Amino acid sequence: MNGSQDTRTFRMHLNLGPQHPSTHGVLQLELEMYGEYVLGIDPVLGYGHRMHEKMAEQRPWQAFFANTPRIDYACGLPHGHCYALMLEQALQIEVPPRALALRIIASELNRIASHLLWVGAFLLDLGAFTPILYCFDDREQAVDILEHMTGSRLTHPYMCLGGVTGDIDEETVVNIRAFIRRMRSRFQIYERLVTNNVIFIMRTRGVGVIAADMARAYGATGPVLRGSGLSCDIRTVAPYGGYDGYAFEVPTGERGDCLDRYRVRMEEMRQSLNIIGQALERLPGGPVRAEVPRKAAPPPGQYSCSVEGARGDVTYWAVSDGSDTPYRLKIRSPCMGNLSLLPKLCRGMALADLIATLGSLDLVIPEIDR
Amino acid sequence: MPDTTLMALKAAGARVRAEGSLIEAGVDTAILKRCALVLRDAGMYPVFMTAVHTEAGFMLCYQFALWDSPCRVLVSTPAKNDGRAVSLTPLFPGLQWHEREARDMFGIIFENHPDLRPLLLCDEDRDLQPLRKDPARLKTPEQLTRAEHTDPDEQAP
Amino acid sequence: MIVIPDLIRDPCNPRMPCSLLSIVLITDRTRVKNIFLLTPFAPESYSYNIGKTPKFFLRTGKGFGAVELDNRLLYVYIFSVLSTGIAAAVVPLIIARVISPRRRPGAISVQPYECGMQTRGFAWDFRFGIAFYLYALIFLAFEVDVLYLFPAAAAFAPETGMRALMLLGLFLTVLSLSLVYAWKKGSFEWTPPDIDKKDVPRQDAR
Amino acid sequence: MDTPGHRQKGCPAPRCPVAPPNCVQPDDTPTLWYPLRLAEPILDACRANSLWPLTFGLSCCAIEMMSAGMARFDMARYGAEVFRPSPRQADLMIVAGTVNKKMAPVVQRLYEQMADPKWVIALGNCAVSGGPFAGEGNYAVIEGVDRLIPVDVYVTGCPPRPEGLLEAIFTLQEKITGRRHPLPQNRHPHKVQKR
Repeated sequence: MNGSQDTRTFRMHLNLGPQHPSTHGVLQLELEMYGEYVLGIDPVLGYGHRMHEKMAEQRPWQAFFANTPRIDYACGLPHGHCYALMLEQALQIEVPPRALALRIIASELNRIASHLLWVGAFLLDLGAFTPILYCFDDREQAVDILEHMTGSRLTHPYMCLGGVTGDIDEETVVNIRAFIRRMRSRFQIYERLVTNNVIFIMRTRGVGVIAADMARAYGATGPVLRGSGLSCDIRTVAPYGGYDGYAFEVPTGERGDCLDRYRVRMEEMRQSLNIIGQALERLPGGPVRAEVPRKAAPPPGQYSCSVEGARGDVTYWAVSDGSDTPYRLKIRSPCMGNLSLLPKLCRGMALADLIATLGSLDLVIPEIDR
Repeated sequence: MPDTTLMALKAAGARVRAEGSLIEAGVDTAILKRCALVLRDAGMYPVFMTAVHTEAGFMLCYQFALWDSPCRVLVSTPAKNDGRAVSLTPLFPGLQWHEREARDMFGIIFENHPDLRPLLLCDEDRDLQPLRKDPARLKTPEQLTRAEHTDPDEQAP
Repeated sequence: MIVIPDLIRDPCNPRMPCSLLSIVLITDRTRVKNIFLLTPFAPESYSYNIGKTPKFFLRTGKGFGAVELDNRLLYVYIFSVLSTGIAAAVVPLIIARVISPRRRPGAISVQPYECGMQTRGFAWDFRFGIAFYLYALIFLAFEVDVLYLFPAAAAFAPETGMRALMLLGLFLTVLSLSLVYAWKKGSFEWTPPDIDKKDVPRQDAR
Repeated sequence: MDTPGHRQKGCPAPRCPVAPPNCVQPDDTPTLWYPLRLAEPILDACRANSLWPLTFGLSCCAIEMMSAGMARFDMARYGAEVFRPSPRQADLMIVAGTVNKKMAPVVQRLYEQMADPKWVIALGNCAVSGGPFAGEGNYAVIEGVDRLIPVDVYVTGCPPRPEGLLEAIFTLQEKITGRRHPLPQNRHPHKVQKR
């Protein structure tokens, strides 16, 4: 409750603690409150620290593919994609075109599942319980397809050095096309239920406005940055892994408030459906995995690769000393950039708006803590 | 766009090597602040900051990127030998937590950092510094850099 | 003085739904001195000395019949209503204590829950903002509003259908004007403290 | 500041740091007031069918716990769909995810602040035994939440499928009442034989 020395100044110290429905994980915010308003925020991290970078230094290069889907478990495939691309760039391995396309299909399906999870959780924070049921209904469809393709519902072991671990048959292609049709028809439900919902608009319009230069100074990326009007999407700015062959727009918001971030993510889901559709039409034949050395030992030097995850710029940076274990592996977590602007953004905000802003940043806390 | 930043970096005295869209800049601690200013004026956002534990002490590695072009700049600078370093948080507020994490993992003390508290580790482990290497497996910086050293002044494509 | 709202069916006129009567007992230390019967639209309400076995006559313009009410039944009535009220409050507590397995609460489990963290300071000596107090006042206004519903319902007992709805609706709107007043006076708006002032933020939350 | 001395070994922390306060031991099995002992089966059946879990998602398994709570796997069929954020109103703590050393005191505090009778399900390998993070260089992850609080049901998997969590609830119901499905209408749909 309060620090007794603050009785004169009406300031209450409150913990929006590690176990709280709106922190989606184990983030702790130490709030200094004045009545309903938040004067000071001090995020405390580390409750989800799982030593990914330390583990990378004790295992061979390819063993880290087991960790990549567990860093950002809501959208794990881009992490594997980035790590694979970095290794292939280091070892100069040519990835067969079919593997590139399959990687893109899996990543985009994972992005849709992650955005659906976010929409449900965000509206649950704002107090609406119905949308999460619809979102999870759709998400189960996407997760079923991913489970069939990759073998697991959440931590997908699909990306590996030189390509992907499994091919997809004709039936999966039919399922994916059915999913695309069904998902496109579901957007009307979200339009009526959420986007045009007056209460939702009143709760999010003009709340948590992030200016473009502030977002840039703090290194915010992904839908948070695009919500503020900067169309920065690594899939278009620095295309990787065959993304330059697909035509899709990058949605951006105007004001940078919670509503714009919501619209950007909903529009991104549509674009992901387009990408999957294009990828299915031009799905090349051939092998799904290139010849790879048993023990990957990239020549000494530093390698970096960046990928557009569901939450922003996922960058893997590795230093190799020529042996088969990485000397140093750094994982750039997009949520860390997005969360670091919270203290400056939310000073003087009402608590309810702080919850809305926190939800709109789409944080996965164990990804920040790594 | 990247060419102008390349020129400015070279003017600031960095040993620059460009490879595709990745620019590696070796910087001494003295001119780190000036290089960072150059990058900030070029409108780059801080991607990450971390350290590598080598025999010659800690190598601080920053990466900056532009939001509208594939150019990425990798700035690497040695920390002072007693594990202290200059904090870039005044220039890039986004690096504040990265520097706190580097303090947690390596024990590097950043001068004029707003609040250098442990970020990820609990209070009893504040000085655990887990990412430090065993002395046996330490490598010298030369062993970690690319063998075929292309001519540093080669122009970025 | 005890006010007991209660339902009594009028035997002479069974079609009429139960009418809600308030029985006011004027009591001195030892026994009930006399009983007032508040009836809607009764030109005058009769009071009877409790000593004799009185008959209650309801004399109203609508020609109510006599209501035979033995005073001993009255005491049973009053006692049963009071006891059910108290029991509704206390019995769940007793059941919870009896059913739940007995285990002494540890030191931590007694402390307030704050998302799993240690709480700092005590809530008792914290001076909450004035705005919270205004919310309590508005709640009080509505509570009194509900309290007046009893006599209003008793008073409008003979009316049925649209007329009763309209009457009670009018009664409620008048009472909820207190909310409109509070709204206009702005006790619902919170004034954000101006953050830039380094010292104590403005305390008047209007 | 003192210069950070050089460490002999990369990370001397013990293989698995036990959390500061030792493990919370359950007290003796609580006994009921003797006349109510006859009503015990009824009480157990009621408790087993209204297990209110605490929203305590730590990492990946939290997403699978949410999927189990949603329409497709629907924990509501077994009375467990009301997720209470406050430990005061919850009687089942599902530890869904990795408990690390910084989170250990919080887990113990939440467990002690839950009212009796209470049960714990360790969901996922991380809660059961530290999972993929237990191992030689482990300086932060608690290897198994049963080092902190007494656990009733363990669910393996990384993450376990939602059916695994439902099976854990059946096992817990069996532990509480002695029968797999205390109330007949909750019988498993396609006639699974009694274990």
